[in-house]
Amino acid sequence: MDMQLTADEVAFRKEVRSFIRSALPTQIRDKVAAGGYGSRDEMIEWTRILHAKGWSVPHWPVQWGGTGWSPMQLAIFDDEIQLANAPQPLAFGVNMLGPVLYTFGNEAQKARFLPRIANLDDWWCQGFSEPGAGSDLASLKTSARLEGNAYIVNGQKTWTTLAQYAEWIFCLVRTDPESLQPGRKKQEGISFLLIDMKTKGITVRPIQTIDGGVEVNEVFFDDVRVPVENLVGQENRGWDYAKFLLGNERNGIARTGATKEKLRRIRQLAQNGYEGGPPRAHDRRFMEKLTAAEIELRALEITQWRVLARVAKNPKGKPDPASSILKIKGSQMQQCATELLLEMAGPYAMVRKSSASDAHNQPPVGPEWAAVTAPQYFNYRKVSIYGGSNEIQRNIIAKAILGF
Amino acid sequence: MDMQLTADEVAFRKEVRSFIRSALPTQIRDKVAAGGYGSRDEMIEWTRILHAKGWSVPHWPVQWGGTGWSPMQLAIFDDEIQLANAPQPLAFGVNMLGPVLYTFGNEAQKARFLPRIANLDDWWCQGFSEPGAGSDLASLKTSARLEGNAYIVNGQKTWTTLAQYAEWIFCLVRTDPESLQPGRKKQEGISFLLIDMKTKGITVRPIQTIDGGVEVNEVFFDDVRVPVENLVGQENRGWDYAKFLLGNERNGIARTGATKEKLRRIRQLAQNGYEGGPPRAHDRRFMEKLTAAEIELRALEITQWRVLARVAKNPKGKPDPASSILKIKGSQMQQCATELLLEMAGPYAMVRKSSASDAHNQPPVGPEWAAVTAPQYFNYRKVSIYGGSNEIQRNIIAKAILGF
Amino acid sequence: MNFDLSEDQQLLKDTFERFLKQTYGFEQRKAACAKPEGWSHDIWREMAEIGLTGLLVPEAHGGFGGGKVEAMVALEALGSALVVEPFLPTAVLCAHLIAKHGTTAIAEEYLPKIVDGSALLALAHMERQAPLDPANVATTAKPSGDGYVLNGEKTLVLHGDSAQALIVSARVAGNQTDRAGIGLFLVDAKASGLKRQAYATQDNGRAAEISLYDVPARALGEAVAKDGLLALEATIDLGMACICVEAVGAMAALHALTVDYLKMRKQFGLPIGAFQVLQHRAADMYIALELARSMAISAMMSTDEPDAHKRHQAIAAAKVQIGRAGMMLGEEATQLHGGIGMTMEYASGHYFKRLTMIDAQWGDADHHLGQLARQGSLLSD
Amino acid sequence: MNFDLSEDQQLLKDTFERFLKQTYGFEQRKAACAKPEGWSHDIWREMAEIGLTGLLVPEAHGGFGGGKVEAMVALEALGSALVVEPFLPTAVLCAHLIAKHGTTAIAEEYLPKIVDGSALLALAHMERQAPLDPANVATTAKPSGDGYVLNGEKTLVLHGDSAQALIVSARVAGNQTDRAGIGLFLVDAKASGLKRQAYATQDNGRAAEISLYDVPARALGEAVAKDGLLALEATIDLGMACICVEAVGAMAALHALTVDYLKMRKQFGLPIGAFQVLQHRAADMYIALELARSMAISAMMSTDEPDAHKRHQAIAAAKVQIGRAGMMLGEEATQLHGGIGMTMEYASGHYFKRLTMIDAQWGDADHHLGQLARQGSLLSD
Repeated sequence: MDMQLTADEVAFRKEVRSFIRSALPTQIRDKVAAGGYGSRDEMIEWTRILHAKGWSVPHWPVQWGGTGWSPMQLAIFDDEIQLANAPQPLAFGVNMLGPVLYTFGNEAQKARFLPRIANLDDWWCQGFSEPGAGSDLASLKTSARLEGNAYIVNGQKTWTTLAQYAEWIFCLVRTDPESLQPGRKKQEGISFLLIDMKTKGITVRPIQTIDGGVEVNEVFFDDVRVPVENLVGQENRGWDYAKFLLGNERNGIARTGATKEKLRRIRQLAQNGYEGGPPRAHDRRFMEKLTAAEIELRALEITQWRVLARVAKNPKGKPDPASSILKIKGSQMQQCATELLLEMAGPYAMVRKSSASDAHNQPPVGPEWAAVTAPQYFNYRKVSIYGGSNEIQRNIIAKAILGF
Repeated sequence: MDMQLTADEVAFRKEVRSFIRSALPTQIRDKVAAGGYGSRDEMIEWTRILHAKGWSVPHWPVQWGGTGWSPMQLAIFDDEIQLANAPQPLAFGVNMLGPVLYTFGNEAQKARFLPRIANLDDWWCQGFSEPGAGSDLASLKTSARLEGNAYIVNGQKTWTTLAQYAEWIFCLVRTDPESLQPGRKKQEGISFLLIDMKTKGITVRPIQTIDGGVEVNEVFFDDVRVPVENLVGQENRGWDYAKFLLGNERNGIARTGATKEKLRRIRQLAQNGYEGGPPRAHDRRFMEKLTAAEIELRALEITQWRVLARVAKNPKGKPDPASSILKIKGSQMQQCATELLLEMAGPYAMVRKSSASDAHNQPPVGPEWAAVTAPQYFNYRKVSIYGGSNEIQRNIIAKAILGF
Repeated sequence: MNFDLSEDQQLLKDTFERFLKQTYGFEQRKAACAKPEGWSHDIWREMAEIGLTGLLVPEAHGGFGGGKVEAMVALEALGSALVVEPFLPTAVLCAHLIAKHGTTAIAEEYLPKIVDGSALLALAHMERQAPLDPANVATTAKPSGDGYVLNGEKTLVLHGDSAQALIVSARVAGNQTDRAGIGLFLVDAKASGLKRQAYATQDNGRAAEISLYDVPARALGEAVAKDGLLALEATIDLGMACICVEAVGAMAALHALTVDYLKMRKQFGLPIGAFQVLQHRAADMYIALELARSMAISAMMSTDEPDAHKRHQAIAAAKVQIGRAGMMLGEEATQLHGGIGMTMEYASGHYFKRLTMIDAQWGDADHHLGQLARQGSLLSD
Repeated sequence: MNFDLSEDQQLLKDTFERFLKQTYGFEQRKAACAKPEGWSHDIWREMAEIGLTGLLVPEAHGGFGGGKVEAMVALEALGSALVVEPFLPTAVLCAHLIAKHGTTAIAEEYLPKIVDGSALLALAHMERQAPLDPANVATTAKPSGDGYVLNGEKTLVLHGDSAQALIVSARVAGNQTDRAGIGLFLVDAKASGLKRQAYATQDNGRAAEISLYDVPARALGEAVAKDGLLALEATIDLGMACICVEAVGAMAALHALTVDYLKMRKQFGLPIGAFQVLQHRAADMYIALELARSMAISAMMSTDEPDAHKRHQAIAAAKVQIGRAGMMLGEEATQLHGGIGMTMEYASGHYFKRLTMIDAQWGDADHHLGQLARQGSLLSD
């Protein structure tokens, strides 16, 4: 038993840290540190910096641009990305589609798409959720019917993150309409399609979220023609690939590095009062809450290492059900950090900057960091909903671990 | 809308308070204040003091010794009993059996039993729960088969509070064994019997609980003969009487007066340090927890008044499902008070007085009040279990109020 | 003890609810929020017509002469409909201050206009160094001719952007944190030297930063021009009690919305409300709502408590309970709704945002808990 | 990073678990608790035979020479079986202090006896005016002849009733709360002037109040006779880490017991574990358990951290997490069991009681949280 990193791992962390911190453009770092996101162009810029270093898709097979790092190294890399306030590489291509393609795609698909994902030449989005199918994903209805050498896709996807930026979307579609009949398994009529967003018949409608942003969209398909070569794997086997993808999604979902960085920032901001008022650090109750959060984060971080150590011993195994702990507690800790920031802002959390032009013309109201506290707090409510809600995760623990 | 007591109610409270505080024997008061219970003899002594005043069964019909008080007056009386650290009159006779008898019993039963309950001539206990039937009470198995002019009772009851003191037990028994068959309603074969504890074939086995006390028992029935005149109401209709009884049980279940008195005591104890140490009142975190408890208790108290005001308008109505709120929150607040006491005792909560003789021979270890904090904390875990567990109460809210 | 409305109060409640049902549906509210000022003058006029704006104005000045119960009825309805019009600053805070402490001239000038909806007022008392401490006042008032001139900065002035006049706290004597020497003054919003920076709040409300440079002002009233802190604190307490009631209206509506959604939304072939876990969550929300309602009633019924300490304790305690309940209900409603609860296209998120902002307004639950813990027992006798 | 046991450690674990399975079932434990001393000398001897009592004693003194991982393995097993024998004071606290700081004479006298099970020792450091502050010491030690005489009172001395010798903290210089000038001394329990009042603890443990009146004593070691506070604090930290691990053993056993009960116990025709609400409660308990386990590992692995501040932070943080998790699991297990969980005839209540006492021992979760909040960030680099 040993909770220390090896000397090699320490050296690796140092190398990664030093590269990321020197290579990350300052304006991107400051944006992320303040709770924002990189713009489309900034995401591309940063991904290409990583790609040039060979680090844009580190967990992929070396053949397709991966690094051959150990699970621990990959975890350190993730952690350092988060600690540096660097944007995480765009998950839809890098973490979701990429592994599906190199595992189940044909050679032509791999050659065509993987390099473009690694360089963020194609911005991918994910077409899984539908208005009637949230946690019950397999009840999806978007249909794809084969006509000659193309599928004709009709239906609607929703909660499609950053679809407004996307060149491509990977979709679950129903290729066997009979599979929804009683007595059939609805999972058995689903296929996995790659769809060019420029295809005729696709409409994207932005959904404004309660943080005031536009992160998600509805995507409508009206007789959209998708060449048959864009089918991944076999027809009606898409559910298998989706499960594989969703299993991968739980890796790194705890985002302990990002939360650690947020708590650090809170402690630092708490040192200064605003306009002559007392610093928050004088408020013992607040500092105890912050300390309690630090303790819980530490507990989560070690738990993550423990799960990782198990996974590292059996890297090809099924997703560890204990990763549901990471999802639940990780989302709670991410939310906890936004709650502390909100509390720290006090009444200044109420202020809304309605547009960038306001921000240019007017001095900030309240401490500069306070303006984003409420939007962040609202935005982060999503993390206990998406990727399998925390209720679903508890079901997983009850069934897969506790044997109910 | 008016949240004040009327002048008459204020005068009534004053009268009740003044009587209780002057009539309550000091040694009983001190015992209850310290978190203990009156002994059997003390309970009898106190009940008879109340009875002499005409207040031992205030909510009963005047004919049977009741007072004719309004629901608000009855609530004030309850509150004052609790605030004075007086023992509550023994619930099994006064609150449970009494109303069943004067509502469903025959004249002979009323004349025979009610006066003896009012004067605590008979100590009653309750024979409902069985080892296999907790929250699912109606699945009880204790059988009573009619033989000539007597029922022969066989089976086992459990969690029978203070059965060791009892002269009588009222029991739910299964008089129609067929009612447990599939397709039948198990509620329809149950009868309500009154059983003399001295009858041959009854064995009481005490159960030691985690607070170290012996409050509950198992009661075994082995061919126990119960004269048929001890059947209450009709055979196989006992479930109706039990539901009536359990509905009454939820009244006053919040015990806000008792919790208020406990919080008051905590605030007072917090003023003094132990052996030169600092008083707890200097610990801001503790005082904030105490204050938060006071706020929640206040919210509960007003909620109780609101439910009471509704009940007062329709006193013959069914139990208000909102009383489930009072049960849940009332139990949480009672537990919260014991948690604060436990926390206040710090490491001294660990000490166990193993017997009364220890206490006589030895000085107390730690502050005198600390010795009972852990037993009280453990004992009060029961209040969210008994009388319909808090999970059952949430089911009631979901179904009866929210319409799920 | 009696928690019923009188017949008249019930009538008033029905009137307000009917009115809001007709004029303040989700889309109508959206349209109001989209107007340049962030709310609708037309609706404000209609609110005046049915007696809402003058609800608390004494009958002598043409108002309805309503008291705490009428205010409770109105605020619960407004909270339930998430009304963004400037009811609180104009019709509650400033109407109260003027009716209770204003000179006859000021009362005669403004109260009838509040009743007919033509006056918009705001209360400017917060300062940046300590927005939650009304006794921490750096803004100064110096006598000048018949009146005063004010200098200083005020922050987070609710609806300060559209107000025609502001009631401003300013120091006439003493040091920055002295409780004595704080006066209340009436300032014309167009007065020279007054600048305002308008902005929206997270819940579709509006506010402004106000800077005052040699701004001419009148004393609000003779007594409160010299020592206005107690009047200001009573007004803030009244405001806190009002937003507590408003929060209860919002929580009740949000809870009903959530329960309906759970019954309607299907997953895995069942309404998600069939899952016991979600039923119990809804039950816990209901418990929180009912306890919050009790405290909001208590807060509002305490607004005319003559003992200022008792009054503040009761209202601050309610603010703690409501703050916690509001956050809990907002977060749980969002979680139970899933994705749809994250969007602006559905009502639950708007309730969540309003409840979050009510907690932040005039000090959140932890702030008041911390203060109450220094003030002795809250237990009644 | 590696959370596996070595082969030897795994062997040790199997040995301890097998031993406890055979000797420490529910009824066997009950019998041990019923003995006059509250625990069983026979079992203690068996514990010595399989190497438990000498686990942390250096090999040079005949012990196993185990380190932190071996301690972890033992304590988890002991916690899981709710062992009441005096392992912690004798085999951990005093063994550690003597091995690390004792004179050669004392080490040679006591360590072999700890190994063979014939010595029982206790650590007497708490005083009534501030039991959680080891630097608050009023007991005095004055040189006398070759040794010292002690005067004072010690409280809550775990297993102080049966100990043959006590290690006592006493002041050789300075004021009552000075960090300097606190020495550690070895006292024979039969020495003249030493009185003890024995009592049971809530979890079937034993303790004593000790009073010292001109009691002859030896310096535990030359260095720690003058300034022993750092050694004492390190020992308390070790003790806290050990009870954290013990708690994890207890929590895991309690959780397993609860899950089994939910699967077995039927109500309304179904195992109660079929109810989703109870499944989720069990899942939340599991999460709490696993997070607690992580922190207990971290605490134990930090016991030999050379930076005393870092060591204490890591261990106190674990105490917070374990305290909260232990109370949560204890309360939830009781609730989920219903009535049976309230009785002494079933194991869950015994786990609950032990976990409650572990939280209270050396300061509860809130106590340590309050202290940690004054000490800067806990975040690692």
